[in-house]
Amino acid sequence: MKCKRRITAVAVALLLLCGSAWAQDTIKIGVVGPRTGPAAATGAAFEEGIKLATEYVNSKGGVMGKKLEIVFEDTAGAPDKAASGFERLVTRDKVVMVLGESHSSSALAEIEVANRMKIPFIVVEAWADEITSKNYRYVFRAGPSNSGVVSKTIAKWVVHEKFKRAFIVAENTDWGIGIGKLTENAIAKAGVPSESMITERNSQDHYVELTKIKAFKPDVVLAYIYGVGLHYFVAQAGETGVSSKAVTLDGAGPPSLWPDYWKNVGDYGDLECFVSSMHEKVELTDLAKHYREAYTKAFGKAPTDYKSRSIFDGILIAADAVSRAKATDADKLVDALEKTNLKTTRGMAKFSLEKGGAEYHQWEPPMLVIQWQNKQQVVLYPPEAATGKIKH
Amino acid sequence: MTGKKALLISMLILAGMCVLPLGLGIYPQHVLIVSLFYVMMASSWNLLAGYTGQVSFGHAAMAGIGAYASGILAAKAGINPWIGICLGTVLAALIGLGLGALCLKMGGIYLSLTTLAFSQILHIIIVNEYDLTRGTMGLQVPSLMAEYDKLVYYYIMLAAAVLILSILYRMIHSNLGLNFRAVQNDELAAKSLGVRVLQVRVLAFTVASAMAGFAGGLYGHYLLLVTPEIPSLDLQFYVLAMTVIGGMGSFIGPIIGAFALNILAEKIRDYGEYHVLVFGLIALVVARFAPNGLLGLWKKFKPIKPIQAVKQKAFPTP
Amino acid sequence: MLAISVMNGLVIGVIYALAALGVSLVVGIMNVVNFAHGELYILAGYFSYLFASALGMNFIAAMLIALALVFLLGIVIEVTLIRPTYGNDMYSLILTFILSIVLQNAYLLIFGPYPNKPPLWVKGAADVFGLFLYGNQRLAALIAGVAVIAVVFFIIKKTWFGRIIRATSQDREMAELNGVDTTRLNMLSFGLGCALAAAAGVILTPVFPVTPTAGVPVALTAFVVVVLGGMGSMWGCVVGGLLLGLVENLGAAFISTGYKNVFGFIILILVLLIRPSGLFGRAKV
Amino acid sequence: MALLEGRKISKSFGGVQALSQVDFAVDPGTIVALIGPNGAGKTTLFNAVAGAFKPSSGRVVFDGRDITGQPADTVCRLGMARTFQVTRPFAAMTCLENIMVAAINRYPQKPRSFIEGFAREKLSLVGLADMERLEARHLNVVQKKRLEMARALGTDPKLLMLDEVLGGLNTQEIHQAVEFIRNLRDKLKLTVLWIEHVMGAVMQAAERVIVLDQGKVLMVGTPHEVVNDPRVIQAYLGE
Repeated sequence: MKCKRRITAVAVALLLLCGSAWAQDTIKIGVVGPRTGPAAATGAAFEEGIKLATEYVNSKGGVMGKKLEIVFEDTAGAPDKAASGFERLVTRDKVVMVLGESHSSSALAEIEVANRMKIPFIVVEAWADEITSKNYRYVFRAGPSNSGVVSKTIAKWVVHEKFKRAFIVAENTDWGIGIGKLTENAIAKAGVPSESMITERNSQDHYVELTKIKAFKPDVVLAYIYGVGLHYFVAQAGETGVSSKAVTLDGAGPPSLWPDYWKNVGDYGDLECFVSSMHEKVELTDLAKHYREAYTKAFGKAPTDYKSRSIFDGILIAADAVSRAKATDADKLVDALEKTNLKTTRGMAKFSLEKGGAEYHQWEPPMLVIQWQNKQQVVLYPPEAATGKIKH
Repeated sequence: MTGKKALLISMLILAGMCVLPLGLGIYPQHVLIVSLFYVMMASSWNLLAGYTGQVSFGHAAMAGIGAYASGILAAKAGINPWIGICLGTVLAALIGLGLGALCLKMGGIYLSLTTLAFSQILHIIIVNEYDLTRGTMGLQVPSLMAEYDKLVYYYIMLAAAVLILSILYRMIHSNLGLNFRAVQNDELAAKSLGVRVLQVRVLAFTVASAMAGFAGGLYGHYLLLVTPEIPSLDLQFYVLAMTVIGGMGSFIGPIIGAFALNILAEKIRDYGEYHVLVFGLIALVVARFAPNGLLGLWKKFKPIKPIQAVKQKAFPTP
Repeated sequence: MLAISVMNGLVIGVIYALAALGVSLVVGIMNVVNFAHGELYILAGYFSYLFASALGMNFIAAMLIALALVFLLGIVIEVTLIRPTYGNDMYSLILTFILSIVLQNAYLLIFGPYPNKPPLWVKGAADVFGLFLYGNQRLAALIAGVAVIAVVFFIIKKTWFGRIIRATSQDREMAELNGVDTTRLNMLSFGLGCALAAAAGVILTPVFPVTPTAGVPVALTAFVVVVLGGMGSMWGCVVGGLLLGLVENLGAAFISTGYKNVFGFIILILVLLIRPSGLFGRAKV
Repeated sequence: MALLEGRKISKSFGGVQALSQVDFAVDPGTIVALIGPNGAGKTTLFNAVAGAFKPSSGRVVFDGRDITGQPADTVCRLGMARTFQVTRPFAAMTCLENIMVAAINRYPQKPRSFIEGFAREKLSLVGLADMERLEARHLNVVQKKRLEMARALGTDPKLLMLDEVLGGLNTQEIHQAVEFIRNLRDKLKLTVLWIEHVMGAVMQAAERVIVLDQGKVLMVGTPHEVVNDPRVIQAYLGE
């Protein structure tokens, strides 16, 4: 029983530590995301979005008359840490809802926990179709899905630019393998021949792979590598002469926007294309404009990584649902989420209720294809938003 | 401590452990279940490092073998997890036997290097064979029971830990245990007294590997998600640190180490991901200044037993 | 394909050999395997990044300072951790393993999880014999690696210090009887071993940036090379390193990219089965 | 027939010839001393016989069996037990456990009670009875030598090989020790092969003496013959 006393002691210590937080009456929402690991920059982007969203929501009176509090749990981009972190948010921090995530493999582990523990979970930036196609009642996604990005953006862009031969490099994760296969099928249907390769996302040396790619003579390389692995890939594609013949598309986006992108890739980074839901200058809604101003004021720089804005939207959707449900009961929250019709930075958020496929509980925000031209972002696709033409 | 007294105390502790989770919430229960997993891992690693003087860096890898073997069989072939865990245990034992026979004749340092290499190979295989293992994405495996229940898991893990600990206890206090310690103390002298050193070492490595495989199998079916984090050097480090801090070469040391460090890890987590660094520093200081761990320190500062006074007595004439 | 794989194998192999030389030196003299070898490699990378990129120093000066600092740290490690447990192989294994984890997490805390990269010595890529394009920095790394190995061989084979090292690694007791201060020699050779890790680090980090855990595969490969070449053998390191580099890259090109690092381990297991003392190793007495 | 016989045993280490063509024999029930100046190869011969390493050439025959190159544990199980010049006790084990290790490998089937009794008996034989629960590292050098002797006896050997067990004793103690070993031989019907650096001491105990010098057998004879042989005196004086 000594052990029990020790645990009680730990609990008391925890209580004292969290005393100030517990004294205030707040509504707690959990956020999961990688603050460490290969995509730790996403965690940093999430933290920025969280700060802005909390300020925004609380300045408008909070939720149900209480202040909104966000508890961030690091997943390190590892599914096991994600699942246990999710559970910890629910059992220890007693959050009413969880949102976030930007690794599909982590999200797929988390939706199981969400479903088991009956906690509403809004996935923000994990794209694998399976996340929503499992049709779990408690799982929503307010962000891109693999099939959505491929069918609405990437495949159409490949056709739009009249590429002849495509090479697909995908990392060995749920997101990479999934989006790689979808792309292969979609562009084959459009009559563009392609070849695929699976790679390790933490690999630092891509010379052998790039030699194989070069032998295929593609005019576009679709790289689905999330994390700093993309930087190595782009730099070495330049060194081996692959990028002088083919345009490279970063199919995730943020890695091309991270602060150390230019440091790691040097001059080889120019003319690289990437997917994004945010452009440096172009804004789609008033809220997006507000977001840019608030961001610039808070952090003294312009927002680059669009995932900070994705989590901002996610928190707004969650706070809106709690306010409308006027309760923290899971089932009431799900009902409220299903009725969401909210203006966000990326347009009107609304979840589809059509069961059976990946559309269930899914809201697909619009995406852009952008190219670095002399370190400036030029929107290439969709044509109605384009600010320039592709350069080779 | 006499055998009877020890038995009585361990029975009392066991009874305490049985009622302990009843008053606790889900979160502390989870912490206890993970602690019990580490008790099994640290105690069986201690059999190697503490009792036969072989440092294996592949103990976590063996847990991974157990977890993946059972997980793949259950998830892909629909085999009952309990059968899977048994098969995983056997597989870990066989791999332990093979690795031990391969490198132990060259001496302990080869075992350390080969086990390190083995855990790396295993990682590469798991990552590459994603069709089978789902790589870093993690393999979702079924639960051990129809209705997921933390309390039931707690009792399963407790029973497993008691089983492992009693096997270890019997082993250490048998002839085999004496041979283990003789080999650790002085390989050459042990050999000159008829101890089959290679056999003893390979046996210890095989048994410890089997135990890690067993613990890993159970752990995988508790987490419901088997990832390369189970056979990782990080987990290996936890096991090592728990054993070193608790007290290598003692039966209770690793048990105390496992509980203390795992609970401490949960506590430190509130301040960020520093617990590995903190453990590392504690383990470094303990390993350097108190090679017998916290338990050794405690023993050292206990009042000197009369037996130790003999040290000063003159040697009697024959 | 063949040509570029061989080229890759040579570049990587030279770096493997360099990293392994440090391990082998320490094993030969002290019979201690330093598990924190990879973390010292990384530390040198961080230092040269810090001095060159962050403080704006000349990159050669930054590299030399990094080398010197890691050498000194090696001496501190020897005095505080290795010397007190000297003779107990198991303890030095455990201590250096813990040290490696401590260092990894300290880097994470200090430098963050992102990769850091010292400035390139040379930019661009060169056309090698009209066969393929190759990054200039990689070519520079190859030349620098060969140069450092040549210097190490010169020191070991031709100088007075080298003679002492060779004598001690052959028969420690005899060297002691002949007046070699083995305590000081241990300290110096451990420092030198660490400095060799650092040399590999400063040469390779402009190509492969440093992250807190990037040292683990480097150290592992160095250990494989040492066992492959034979514990304590200098030539074994060079041959083993090149062999490993070539096998890995040819295997990756023609068999499987994902299993690149496994090919080396397969060779290791074969060597352990057929010739356990390694290619150039002395049979165990 | 001799219990132990060495035929033309040679051993070299990296070009250094430590033993060359050594022939010797030990008859059952005798105490045979192996003497010689420092570096004569006494311990090397011990190691080659007891299986610590394989001789470069030559044969070792023990109890009618060729044991050349057999590992130490096999040799031990055939009935040969040894002590070490630099003692090698199991430092972190108690004195009793030290001897139990020997006993369990000799009598693996016997119950623990028998093993403990047997080990205790050997321990009291060498006068360490009241230290059975003390860890061996707390013993002094003389006690460690005794412990090793008891441990060797714990394997119930036919042949006991002692490597300099008299170190650190005064004249009176040496005398007692020699008495002790003679008694031991008579009581347990042992054969003893005994390395001793100090010549005088073994002269009282041994029936035969083998003198080694520079890896070769200088002479074999009774103690009386040996001490009077000019070659032996030369070898020791020349040291």
